[in-house]
Amino acid sequence: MAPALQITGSAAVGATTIFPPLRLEIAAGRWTVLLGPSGVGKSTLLRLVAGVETTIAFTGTITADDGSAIAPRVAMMAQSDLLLPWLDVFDNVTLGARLRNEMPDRARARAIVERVGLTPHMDRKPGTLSGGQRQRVALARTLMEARPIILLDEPFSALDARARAAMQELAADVLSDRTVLLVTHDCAEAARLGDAIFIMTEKGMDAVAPPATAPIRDFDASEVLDAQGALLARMRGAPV
Amino acid sequence: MAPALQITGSAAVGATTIFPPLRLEIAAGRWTVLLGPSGVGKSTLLRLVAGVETTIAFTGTITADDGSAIAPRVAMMAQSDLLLPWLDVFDNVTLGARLRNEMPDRARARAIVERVGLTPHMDRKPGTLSGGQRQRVALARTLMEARPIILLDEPFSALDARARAAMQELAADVLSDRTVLLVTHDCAEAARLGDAIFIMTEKGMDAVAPPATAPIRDFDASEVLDAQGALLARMRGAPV
Amino acid sequence: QDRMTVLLDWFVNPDHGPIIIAQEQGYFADEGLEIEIVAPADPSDPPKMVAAGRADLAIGYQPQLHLQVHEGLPLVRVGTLIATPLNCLIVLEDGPIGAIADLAGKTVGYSVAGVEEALLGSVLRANGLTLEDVEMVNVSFALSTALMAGQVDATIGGYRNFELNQMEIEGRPGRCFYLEEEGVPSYDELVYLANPETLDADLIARFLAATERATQFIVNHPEQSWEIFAATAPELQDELNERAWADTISRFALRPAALDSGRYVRFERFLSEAGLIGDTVPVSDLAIDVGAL
Amino acid sequence: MKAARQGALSTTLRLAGVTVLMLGLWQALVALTDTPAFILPGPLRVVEALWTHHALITHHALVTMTEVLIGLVMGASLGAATAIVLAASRGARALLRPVLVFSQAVPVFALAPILTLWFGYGLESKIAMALLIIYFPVTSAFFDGLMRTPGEWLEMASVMGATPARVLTRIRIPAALPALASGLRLAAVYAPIGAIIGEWVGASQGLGYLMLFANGRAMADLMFAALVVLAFLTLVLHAVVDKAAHWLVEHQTQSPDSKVRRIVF
Amino acid sequence: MKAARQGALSTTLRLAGVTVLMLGLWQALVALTDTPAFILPGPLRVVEALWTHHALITHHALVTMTEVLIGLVMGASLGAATAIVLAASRGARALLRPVLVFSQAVPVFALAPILTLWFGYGLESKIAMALLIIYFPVTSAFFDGLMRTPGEWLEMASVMGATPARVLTRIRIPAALPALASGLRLAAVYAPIGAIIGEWVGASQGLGYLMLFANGRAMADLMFAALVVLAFLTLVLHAVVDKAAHWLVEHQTQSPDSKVRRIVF
Ligand SMILES: Nc1ncnc2c1ncn2[C@@H]1O[C@H](COP(=O)(O)OP(=O)(O)OP(=O)(O)O)[C@@H](O)[C@H]1O
Ligand SMILES: Nc1ncnc2c1ncn2[C@@H]1O[C@H](COP(=O)(O)OP(=O)(O)OP(=O)(O)O)[C@@H](O)[C@H]1O
Ligand SMILES: [Mg+2]
Ligand SMILES: [Mg+2]
Repeated sequence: MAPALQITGSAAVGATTIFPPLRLEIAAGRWTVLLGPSGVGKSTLLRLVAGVETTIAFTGTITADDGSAIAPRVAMMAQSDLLLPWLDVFDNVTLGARLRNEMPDRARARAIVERVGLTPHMDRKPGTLSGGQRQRVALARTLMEARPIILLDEPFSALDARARAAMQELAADVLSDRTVLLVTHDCAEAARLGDAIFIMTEKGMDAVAPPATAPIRDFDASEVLDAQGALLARMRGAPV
Repeated sequence: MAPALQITGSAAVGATTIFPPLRLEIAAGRWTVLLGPSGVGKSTLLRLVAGVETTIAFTGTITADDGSAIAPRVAMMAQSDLLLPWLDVFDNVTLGARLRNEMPDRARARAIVERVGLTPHMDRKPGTLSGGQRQRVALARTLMEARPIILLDEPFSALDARARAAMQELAADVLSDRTVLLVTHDCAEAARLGDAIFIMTEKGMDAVAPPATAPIRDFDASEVLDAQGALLARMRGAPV
Repeated sequence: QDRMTVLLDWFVNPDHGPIIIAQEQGYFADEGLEIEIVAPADPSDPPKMVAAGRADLAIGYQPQLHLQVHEGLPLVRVGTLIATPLNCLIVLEDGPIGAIADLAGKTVGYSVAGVEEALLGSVLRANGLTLEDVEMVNVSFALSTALMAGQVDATIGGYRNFELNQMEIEGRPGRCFYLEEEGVPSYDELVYLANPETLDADLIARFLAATERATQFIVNHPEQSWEIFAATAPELQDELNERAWADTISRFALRPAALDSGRYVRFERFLSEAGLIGDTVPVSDLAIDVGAL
Repeated sequence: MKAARQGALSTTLRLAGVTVLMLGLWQALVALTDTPAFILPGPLRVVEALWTHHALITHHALVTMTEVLIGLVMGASLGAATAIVLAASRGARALLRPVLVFSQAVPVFALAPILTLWFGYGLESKIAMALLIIYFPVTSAFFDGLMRTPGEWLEMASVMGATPARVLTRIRIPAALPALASGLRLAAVYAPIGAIIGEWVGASQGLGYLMLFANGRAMADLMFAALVVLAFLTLVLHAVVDKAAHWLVEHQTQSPDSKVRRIVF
Repeated sequence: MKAARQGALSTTLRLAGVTVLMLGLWQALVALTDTPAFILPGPLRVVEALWTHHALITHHALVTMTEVLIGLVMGASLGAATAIVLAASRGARALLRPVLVFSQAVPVFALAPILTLWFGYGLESKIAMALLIIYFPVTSAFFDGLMRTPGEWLEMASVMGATPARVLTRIRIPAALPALASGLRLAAVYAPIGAIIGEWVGASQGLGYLMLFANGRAMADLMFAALVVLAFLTLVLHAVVDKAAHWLVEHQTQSPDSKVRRIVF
């Protein structure tokens, strides 16, 4: 059901290259993790897949292996939380259904809010939530979208280690069988979650071998720590 | 010149406790790192020190050891970047001086922008910057403030490993001799930068021993990795 | 050359013939006067401006003058421009109102609040009705249109030389009931007003002398005077003004400076009886003959 | 409860203070510019007239107030509805917006005879006038707000597969409420003027009629008494709408926005 | 260049379309409601009058345009300045705001004799009237914007030790520019009305004079011809101010805000 995606092409604004010609294969129903230095174009890539990028021009193709359109099958969690300040936590979480003129699945929403640990804050407006709480609301809102393709842009960046681990497990659970593209700066996260791991650089896209076990992995399993170390070394600029 | 700070008290909104009575000693001219689960009140604590918290009531005292007022000697980098969308990178970085009706130190601003790696983007408006680039602009703006007390609320959360390391080094360099209170979720960061490390929990404030060497430490020194491991274990909920 | 400012009561129209002709023919200049003519849009303004010292002369209405003097405005009539009433009670010629008595239960529109009620009341009383029998609506300056459109059944305040012609041109001729034939004491429709405390009798006498000469010219040369008048502004050159001009000539005061004290006494008493003013005041408080000063 | 009562008290006190201040200014203006009383009477004389004619003024004020309230509610509703239609459809924007500006460019006074022809000299034509005069500020302010929805929210909605109607009702309208509030505050000030103009065009009741009447009788003090009552009613209306607008905005959001108000005011 | 020219062309085409549409509506209205020509003449008669009197109308239109432009510039400047003063000082707010509302509550028409007494019958009193009428929308909209600065920015500024003046000039004013733009768009529509009312109060030139004059003579076609010209001038003024307002807002920010406009329009 969840398609594989293929991205081939380059992006530019006027004469400025945002990223050079590159090729990215995203396996169906798997977690593909994207790492890369700040400003290299990761968020742009996600926005191009979701079909919302309007200022940056993409030359190339973004296709699903089943040939259908991608945009209508996408759910995206952007880098900023985009909560609506006038809706409380519950209403923000169920926003998607409301916007589509559907009945929100209230029971499921309550369950997800419970799992992101915000049940006590269900009726609060986002203006009074902490940074990490807001991020969890945005995550819950994205998890509510039953879409085959999920794009996550640094979804756990504002969370402490414990909450981060819990949210990773929650996402892995809820999004099993979906095609997930996760952008992160956390090498441990990449090592833990990735079925495939790519590092995007100014020169192009490099594939990195993920740990041999299947995700979601234990964060202190030795192969995960090894993979994390290797990723860190590459990201920090050690010779490839 | 930079004072030591002492915080004693509790915070509440109406009948809701935000954090229980706690006590935090912040050494003069040192980096104090604060870890803690999301929503425990770290940002609130920083905002109370800066004197900008208006909705959450604090019962207790926040004092400097030299007895002078704290608020006028504070520079703060908040959890969101707060860039002004109509100013370009350079003008955002020099905003403080302009707001105080002073001549901005243009040479220093240029040097700092160079060190956060944004010289090529000097004339761009924040609307077109990537998340990590925006965070670096906010960092540069904070570093421009020559204040003795510096409050940093997850200042490196949107950065990749390499940029993060570089920004930590930059901050440690520019802010040497200042009293710094750093909130972070990154245990490696805490282990690398902290002269003192505290974990804030729902129950109060726990001090954690930092590595024996002086910061800023090498990220793969064994005592740093050990400290990081110990912090991670505690943060993830291993028995204290 | 002495300078004077004269405020008209309203935009330039044939009622102001003597002033315009005197200006165009150079009669003012002959009297050593340089006259600035200002046309306001609200007729209730000019008397106030003269009372406040903003101008030397204003054109006003005799009925209004009585009220203004009683309200304490420093004003006095120093000359007459139109020596008969122009006001009339107008109905549609082919409408249902054949006689004033038919107005029972009907709506009457008026434009300048003040004495219209008293005038109408007196007309109605002379025909066996009272003010209670009609509804009065202030229709501002849309007198003819309100009547032609059937929004009101009659209007008071429209001029016999103007509104009547206007309605005829529009194809809805009106019929006028002349107030002075229906129990209202005759009065001067348009008079020159000045501030009694500051007026310069000599200047005003010279002004009136020039307009008197102009009036004689108009009466003697109706066609030529129309040409001169119409040439002063393009917006005046139309059929309505031409017809109004002809109808107005006979209404100009031939002796603008002359004062008929009896008119002012009678009208003062009329207003007092109508309850619009309290005790009557002597004529000298209302009108003067500048030549006698 | 107590806080609310105290708030009301302090508002009353402030209003009283402002009233005194304005009376003082007025007296000073009269004295300094040496304006004669038949053009601008001093406050004392006007207060006297207020007292003498209070029954008359109350009667006419009630008439005007009715017109104003009905006109305000209808004009605000119509204006808000128009803004939503304009914001919802590009086609409506292309066609309707110039028509709207055009319609506003025609001074209502000029339309007065037409309005009275269609609506008569009763309440309707004044309501129509008040409605017409506030319709545009409300439409204009709300429309501007609706067109300023942050792009990221719209992008999010489009990724979520939102229907345009829902984007409007769930995102754009709530986000534009502060702008609507701004328009409503303006409308509160303009609605009475609309009603007055309506009365000037043709009426036998209302404060506007009373003013014309007093003006014709050269009773400057009565005219200014009516004016003062009108201004006072407007002030009250503005205060009420201001409170309602605050509530509208506060009620829907506990965002940083609302925090500011608390800090800055 | 080319794009701009094309844009101008399409705007012209659209305006032409809208004009035709409105003429049609007008004709339909006249026909349907059976309104007599002396109250609302059909468009054809008005076009005829436009042609017959074009020299006369042009002359008076130029006079009105001068008053409008001067009034607009002065009113917008004064309004913006007042909003800034109000936003800057709590004291000014407490005292001045009610005075402002009060002053607006007094219909300008009622002030006419006072204004003519003080300013005479020349250009000044018309400019004063246009100024008075646009002063409030500009003040009100800009002030509302100034009071809506996101609290986080203000907090940041206070931590930075900002002077209140600098917070105003560097943060609050730039952040409120979209609101000011909103007010200016309103002002563009109201300024001509102000000038017209000024002319009604006393003038011997200008479109307002021409209208009253034509009205007094029941020359409905000339009156509506003047009205059409006035409406057209207003439309042009609104378009120009709209462009300028866009520029004002776009120029200062490349924020998501400006992106939206590109998407939504
Ligand atoms: N007005 C309010 N009413 C009730 N609770 C509030 C209010 N404002 C803040 N809080 C709560 O105060 C707590 C502390 O928030 P704070 O932003 O300080 O957390 P934090 O430790 O910085 O978390 P994070 O790591 O997620 O940024 C949160 O649980 C938040 O929900
Ligand atoms: N309008 C524009 N003009 C020029 N450059 C732009 C424009 N918009 C975006 N960019 C640049 O495109 C690059 C890619 O941005 P993007 O947000 O995709 O980066 P990212 O990889 O997500 O970075 P981060 O990790 O910091 O979020 C950045 O360097 C940004 O400055
Ligand atoms: Mg990004
Ligand atoms: Mg926080």
